[in-house]
Amino acid sequence: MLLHILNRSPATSEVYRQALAAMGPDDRLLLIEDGVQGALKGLVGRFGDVRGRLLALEEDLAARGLEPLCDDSVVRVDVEGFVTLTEEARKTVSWF
Amino acid sequence: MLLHILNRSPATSEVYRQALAAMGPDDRLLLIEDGVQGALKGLVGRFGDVRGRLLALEEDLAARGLEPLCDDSVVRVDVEGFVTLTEEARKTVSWF
Amino acid sequence: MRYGILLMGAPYSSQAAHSALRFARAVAGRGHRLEAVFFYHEGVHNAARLAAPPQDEPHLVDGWAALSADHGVPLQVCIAAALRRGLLDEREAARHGKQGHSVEPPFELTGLGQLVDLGLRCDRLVTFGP
Amino acid sequence: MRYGILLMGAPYSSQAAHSALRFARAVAGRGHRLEAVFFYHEGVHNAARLAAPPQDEPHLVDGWAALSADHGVPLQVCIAAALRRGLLDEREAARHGKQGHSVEPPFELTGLGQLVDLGLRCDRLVTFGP
Amino acid sequence: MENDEEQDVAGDLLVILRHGPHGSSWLREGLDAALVAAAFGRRVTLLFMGEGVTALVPGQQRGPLGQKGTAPTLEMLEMYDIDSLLVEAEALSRLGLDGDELMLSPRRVEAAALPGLTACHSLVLTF
Amino acid sequence: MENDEEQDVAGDLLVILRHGPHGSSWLREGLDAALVAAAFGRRVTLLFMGEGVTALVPGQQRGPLGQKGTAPTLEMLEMYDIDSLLVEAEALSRLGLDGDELMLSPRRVEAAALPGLTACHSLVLTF
Repeated sequence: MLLHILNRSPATSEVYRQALAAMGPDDRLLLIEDGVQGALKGLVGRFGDVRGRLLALEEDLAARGLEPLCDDSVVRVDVEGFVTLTEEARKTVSWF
Repeated sequence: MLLHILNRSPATSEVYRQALAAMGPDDRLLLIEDGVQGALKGLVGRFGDVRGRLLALEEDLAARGLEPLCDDSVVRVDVEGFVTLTEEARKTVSWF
Repeated sequence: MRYGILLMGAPYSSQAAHSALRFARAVAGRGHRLEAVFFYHEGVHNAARLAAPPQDEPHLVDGWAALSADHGVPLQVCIAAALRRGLLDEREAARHGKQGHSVEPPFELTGLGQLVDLGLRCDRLVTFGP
Repeated sequence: MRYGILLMGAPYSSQAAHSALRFARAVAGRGHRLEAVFFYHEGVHNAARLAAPPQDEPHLVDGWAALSADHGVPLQVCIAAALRRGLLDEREAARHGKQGHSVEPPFELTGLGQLVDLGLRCDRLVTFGP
Repeated sequence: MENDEEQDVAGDLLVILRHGPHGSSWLREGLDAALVAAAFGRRVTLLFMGEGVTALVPGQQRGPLGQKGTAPTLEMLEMYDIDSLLVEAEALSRLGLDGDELMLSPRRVEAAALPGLTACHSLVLTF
Repeated sequence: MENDEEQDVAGDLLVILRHGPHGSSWLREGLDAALVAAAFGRRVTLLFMGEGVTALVPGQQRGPLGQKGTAPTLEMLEMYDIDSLLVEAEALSRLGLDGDELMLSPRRVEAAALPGLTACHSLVLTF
């Protein structure tokens, strides 16, 4: 399992497509910074069958007031959970 | 007539959509820097009915080796032509 | 015509500074008056006096200074954007109790009001973003 | 585990530095060994010793220095990326004939080889981009 | 051309804000430019476009390292007499946001009205 | 997990280059990292992805202010024994580029092969 990290919003950047293209079937995708916009109900569909392996950084959702708008399918983790994810993943790949 | 200036490639950035949305029917769009990728035959279709009012900066095409790949519908201007365009336009709006 | 330039891209990281400098030269070459170049956002890094690019690459900081000398163009750097990014002239360094400075003339630290004034006073303001 | 962090975003312009610093603290808090933070691309601006952000905002340069002091983490700045962006320590300033310097310990200018070494030596390298 | 010039009536400055809070300094630096222009007596219009519409989401907080964010600045807009606040309708629908719940009750702008907006201000700054 | 680890065989470092020449320093800084790794004896794979494929367009020139660009650096790759050069097929077709005319004759990688690439290198750096 690899952990992919995305910090751009799928609303205005196509970078999320690169992350999706590079992901294997067990890989996880963590949304951070402006990337957490991807967790919104209106945008989460862009991530297709990654749902279930799609996570978002709690602190970045909270700072933006986006927690109430976050789709239920997105797993929320705090920064300690972020570290745990990197422990579990063989390596990380960042997309920005 | 307003001159809109775009420096991002439509291949990876959605910013070109913002430029198109803000353009009036007489406005012109000048592609500079990485934006000149939009002049490629494969991408020029993204600009829809702006064709004819779509320009690209010659020096930026040349530095990237893209001149031979540039679509015939795109008007090429050098930096002096860029200045002339700003003279003719009532104002400029930059998209990046 | 009276022109102003707003530059918001850092040198080397993006092409914005190269484009802006070249456009500025062309504006002056066409006989227009370039009233000022305003450096905002990451554009403030164009004022970094210690920049030491490789000798076979253009030196943008020196390029702006030469433009200023040749055509009397003020180089105005947003003070708020500059301070947080480590760009201080001697006066601001003293005011913040720092030894040394990273901005020197012809670059001048100034307020955002200068940008608004420039944009509304000039016939044309052209923005170069990163 | 042994961790490395690669930071390529400038402070204030992007959130990358905030995210990286917070992640670094969490890594150390979990008992891992953070072998180094490597600053590349616009990330080199994190080493700007003259940075003077508003007092009600986090001071990232000081934040990195505190992390280094608390956990013995080397702060390695790519020398090639730094020089062209105006970030010089005393030695490089002398070598380039410049008065003054903009980088000081615990930040150290070093070569890209350190990044390769860090990435392949550590169990995990995490990149924070702008 | 004459006719064209007469369109410059709706305001001095249009500031287009295309980035959300916290992720970059674009939003803050754009707002600062708008506030300064207003303080100098200029008529300013703010257009929240694309990701910028998330600047208006209620319930924003300080960042985990204590970053202020931009919500407090937004609350100052009225004090500076910036009351022309517009939000791109298409961006709201793309993000799945409900315009009614936004801070500051901005006016929705449909796509067809955007070109008129850029045309009718003396100066347009994009952030 | 065991099996998973064994995928780390194709190389030490995968450098993903996603930006074209001249527009930013990403391409140059990514290439520099690859060259240094190769000089240190590491097995390096370069993947040109998205806009990065334009780095391989022939006929590139210095910029109008004398900027070097990255074409001369690309020609050094062979000297450093970097011969694993890959280009994203989907990006070529999106940009309308003909892969046969590219510098350095990179090998096309179809979308389905990308996950395997990130999995089989010890370290992946994106630029």
